[in-house]
Amino acid sequence: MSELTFKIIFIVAIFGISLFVAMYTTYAERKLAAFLQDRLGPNRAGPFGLLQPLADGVKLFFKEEFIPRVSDRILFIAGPAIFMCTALMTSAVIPFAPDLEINGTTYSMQAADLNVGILYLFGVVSLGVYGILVGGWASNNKFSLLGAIRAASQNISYELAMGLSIVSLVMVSSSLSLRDIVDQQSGWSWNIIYQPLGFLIFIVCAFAETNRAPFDLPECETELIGGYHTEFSSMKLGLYLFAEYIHVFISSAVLASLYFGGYQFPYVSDLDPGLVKTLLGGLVMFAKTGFFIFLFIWIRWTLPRFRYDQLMNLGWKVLIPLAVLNVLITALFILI
Amino acid sequence: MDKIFYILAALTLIAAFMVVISRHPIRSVLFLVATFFLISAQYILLNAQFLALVNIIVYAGAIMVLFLFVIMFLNLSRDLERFASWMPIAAAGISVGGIGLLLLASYRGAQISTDTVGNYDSGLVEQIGEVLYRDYLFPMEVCSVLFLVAMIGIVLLNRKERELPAKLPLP
Amino acid sequence: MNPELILHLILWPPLAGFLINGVFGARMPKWLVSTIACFSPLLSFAASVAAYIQLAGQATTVKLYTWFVGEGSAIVDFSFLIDNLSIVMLFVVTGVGTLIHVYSIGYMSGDRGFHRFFAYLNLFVFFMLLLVLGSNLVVLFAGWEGVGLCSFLLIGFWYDNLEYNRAASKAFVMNRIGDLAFLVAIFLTIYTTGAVSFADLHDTMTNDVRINDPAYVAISLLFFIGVCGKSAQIPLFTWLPDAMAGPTPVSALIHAATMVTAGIYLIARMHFMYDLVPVTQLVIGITGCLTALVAATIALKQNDIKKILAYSTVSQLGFMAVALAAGAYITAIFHLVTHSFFKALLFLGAGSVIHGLHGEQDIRQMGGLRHKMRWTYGVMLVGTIAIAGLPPLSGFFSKDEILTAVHSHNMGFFIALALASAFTAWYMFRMFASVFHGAFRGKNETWEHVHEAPWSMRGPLVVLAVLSLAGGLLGLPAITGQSHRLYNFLVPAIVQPKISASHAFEYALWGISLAVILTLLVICFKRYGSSGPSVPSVTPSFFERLLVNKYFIDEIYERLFVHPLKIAGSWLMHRGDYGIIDRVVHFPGKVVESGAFALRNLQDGKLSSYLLYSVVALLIFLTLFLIF
Amino acid sequence: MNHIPEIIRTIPLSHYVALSSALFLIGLLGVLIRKNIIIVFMCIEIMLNAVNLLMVAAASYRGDSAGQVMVLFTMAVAAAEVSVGLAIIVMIYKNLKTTNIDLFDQMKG
Repeated sequence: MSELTFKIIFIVAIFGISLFVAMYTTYAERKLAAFLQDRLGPNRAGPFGLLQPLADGVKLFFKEEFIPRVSDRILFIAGPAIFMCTALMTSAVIPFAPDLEINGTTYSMQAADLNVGILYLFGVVSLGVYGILVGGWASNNKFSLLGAIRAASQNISYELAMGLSIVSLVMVSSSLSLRDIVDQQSGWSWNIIYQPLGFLIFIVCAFAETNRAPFDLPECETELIGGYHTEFSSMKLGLYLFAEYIHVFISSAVLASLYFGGYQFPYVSDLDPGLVKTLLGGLVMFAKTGFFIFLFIWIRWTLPRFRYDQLMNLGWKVLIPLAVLNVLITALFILI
Repeated sequence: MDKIFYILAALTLIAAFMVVISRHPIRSVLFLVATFFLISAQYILLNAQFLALVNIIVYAGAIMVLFLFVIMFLNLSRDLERFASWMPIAAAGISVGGIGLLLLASYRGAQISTDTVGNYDSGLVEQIGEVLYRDYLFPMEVCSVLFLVAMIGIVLLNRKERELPAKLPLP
Repeated sequence: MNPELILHLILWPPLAGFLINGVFGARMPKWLVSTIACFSPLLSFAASVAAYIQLAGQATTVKLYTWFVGEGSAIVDFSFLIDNLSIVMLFVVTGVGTLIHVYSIGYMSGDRGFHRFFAYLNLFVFFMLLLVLGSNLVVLFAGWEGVGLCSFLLIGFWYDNLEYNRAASKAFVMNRIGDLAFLVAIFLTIYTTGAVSFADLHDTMTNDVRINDPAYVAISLLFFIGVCGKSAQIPLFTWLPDAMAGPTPVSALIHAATMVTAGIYLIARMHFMYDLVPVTQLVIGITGCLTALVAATIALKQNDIKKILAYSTVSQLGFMAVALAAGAYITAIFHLVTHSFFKALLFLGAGSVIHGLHGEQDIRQMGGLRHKMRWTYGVMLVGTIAIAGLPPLSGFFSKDEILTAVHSHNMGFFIALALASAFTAWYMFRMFASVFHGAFRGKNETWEHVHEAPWSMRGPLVVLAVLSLAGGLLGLPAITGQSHRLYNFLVPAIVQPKISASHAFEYALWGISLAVILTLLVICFKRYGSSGPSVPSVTPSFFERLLVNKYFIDEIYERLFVHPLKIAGSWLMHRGDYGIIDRVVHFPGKVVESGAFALRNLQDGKLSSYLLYSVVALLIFLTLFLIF
Repeated sequence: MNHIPEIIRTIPLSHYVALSSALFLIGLLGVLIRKNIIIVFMCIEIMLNAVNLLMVAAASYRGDSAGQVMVLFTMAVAAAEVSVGLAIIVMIYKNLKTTNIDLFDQMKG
């Protein structure tokens, strides 16, 4: 199996896993929400309602394809597509498991080991805004446009604090490659120990970047009906919703890799490279990711939504100064 | 494999040209984003990965979002713009053609060295960082001052004028 | 003290006073302005005393730096000469100057331009010192022009009066005529002798004695035209009576005591040259005699108190000029000094009268003021007798000396001057009697408010009165058995034989003049003492009309010079200026303007056009870059 | 990832020069013929990028990081320029209610 073939297979697999995880995140979300609200949740399709996501997908596919007459057709279709693409592109630099060595060839469990992986993450995440902006604007609807503009300004604002929190992380690890960063955190020496404040800032920003509650103002139903996807129906809406869950998954994976050691875990780190280690490492990685997904859902159903000015104040007046402070403290520690 | 370059170059030029001829501002913006992506791809081909990503983050992620923002904000899409009348277009064509000819002429006369230095790492972040912080520290600081000034300038530009009371209170 | 320090102390305080008062005066209290203004000439006076003590008898040249090197070899230094002549002039300028400054505090106290006035006054003193101290013609000329400027500024001091501005302009323009001649004379001097400092000129001219050398004649005549302008000789004297538009202290300081005598000083300074040119001396003599006579006769019929004094000044300057013509330079300086005392006294006294009468200058509206202004009356009496020439006051001795000198020189001059001095006595007594005797002829409410001047004005008057009384002691004639102090003092600076005459002539002269003056005194008091100057008769005689209208000189000048000049000027303006020069000058402007109008369309304010222009510019630059 | 550049090296630098020149000219054309000032502004960005591309290519061929640093500065300045420029455009729009460049005719001296 040549490297290229493996790469292609791996990328397809990652896409599949992403979609699968996202699919079942919706299920988990509904189940958990039901649990938190003392309900049963979906339980008809399949055992425990496990087939519910499939049913939803089928439903979305068969819904009427509706494109408003006054909208910009091409962009109206391009919007969700861009959003989905950018969401899926993110996973390219995430190392999902330790390298696998079979018969002397090394198979990297990572689509692309960019030496500027974090920057790539950033670039692609910032592109996600286009999907929302284009879709929201193309709808030719006041609420959609407002939602889109909210989303864009929210993303841009929180990107700054996020970037600054990562700057201090990079200062500690002195590498921009995600693989390097994960490799450095063998055993228990996770970055969360060195960067607690950075982690806090990052996770808050991650919530805002994924437009999840308590920062889901762009799609705030009470104010903007449905925000940027008000006019969307059928699978285009499905793409928007789905991409959001992919964002959740990727964010969780990134959080796990950056601050919680990724596939690193005591005992697992000490294993010799091989199939066992790769499998165990992958398991560890997905366990941590699952924990963060759970955290995302938990918080969504626990905390009330912010007001828009509160959101902006938090971003510009609290998180950014805190992140700068964090950079300074980190620099101080590095100097000492 | 070197076809990649030519394909990318052709796409870049087409995208850039579409920016110019699109009558819809939003499409112009999107084509411009595409142009930037393609240019970033060229950077990656040139092994300037850091710059490629910075290009995407800065241009595609920030600058173009600003453009998009402003266009949406001003809601310019309502009136599709008509191009300039033939006189300016002719003038523009002549001057652009002239500059093109000049560039061609100077390109003919120029000696572009074809020998390359085998330092493939020059585009890596470590190298750039070293050069930036060793040789160009002061310009970088100046850049940060520039940003500060720009920020203050924008805040001042868009500050709402304090409205004067319609009537002065009588003494 | 070394000479340089003394020089600095003399020269700079007035300039400093001018700068301080001129720049900050408006924001300073009046007492500070006047203190600064009065102390700066006082300091110069003190320094002059120091110069007298330290440097008398030796000519000291202080060179500050080389100003410029003229064409050829004439090196013009910014240097100063302190010899006995300049010391005498220093005393006059700074002494009388200080007194007039003090007087001005009272006189100008109510004026809006208080600080401006003192600033100008200080500036005048500075330039006068420059003039007096300059060791070469160029520095002297700088001072000469400077005092002219100050004179202009001070005549037009009350600039909101158009008439005064005209007077100022007239003075300035007439002085320009003289100054032009002066300047040409300097150029000629440098051209012919290659020297510009007095010492060098003296050496050159005394080594190479050429009587009536054409070049010297030309130079001396040109200098004399300059002197005519500055010292108000015929034909350039008409500005001086008009200059009375300025405040009275100005008339006293500039137009009686100091500036107008600058011409006399210049000729005395250049005496070595004038000794060589009898032709010019004759011209000066005739001019001086004419001036003395004409001005004295005009003064007979004037009714403005200051105008009378102004014509009197012109007349006295004529006396000095004649003395110079007779080669009696020291006598001229002697008269200059005494004249500065009594004429300043008279002007200041007149100022006191005007002050007391709230601006009234017409002697027909005065009379009987001796009852209300005792001090002024006293000092004016001293001044009047001094100028009229009663012994033993200063005027008597100096005028007597002039007459003596002229008598041995030229009989015609002597007769003219004798006549002029008789007229002098007449118009002075007429004025004095009209002002102070008889009954008051003005309005009753004016009489109510007539008051004596404040002490700041009275003080200088008294000092000047004492000087006028005792000034004659400087130069007692030989028959008194005393030595002539001024002569002895000035002889190192001015080489000149002692004036001497037979005792019989002297006694005769004394006797006659005393008799004539006393007779005139009695007649005048009889005639004007009670009723003042007579109302002009209905059918005035030819002479009367001539005198009242000042010989129609202004009108003649108007017809002879101003009018043709105006016609020629307007013709040239229309034909020459507008017709030729303006067209020539405007042509390039028109070209540029029309070009600019064409190019202006490029600047249509459109952003799009500008973008295109910048691209075109890029094209052009690239092309140039490629070609070269 | 070093094998891609090695292949690319077979392309002469002059082709990059041609590409960026063409890009530059397209940007210039856009600047001159478009009337919407925002588009004009975007075309200026194209021109900037053309220059950047050439600089990166040259730096890469020469193996000199300094050229890339310069590009970094260009980007920084461009970002500042765009933000200020857009703010000005918004202000102009507020006052004139247009972004048509031909109607900005108040720049007469």
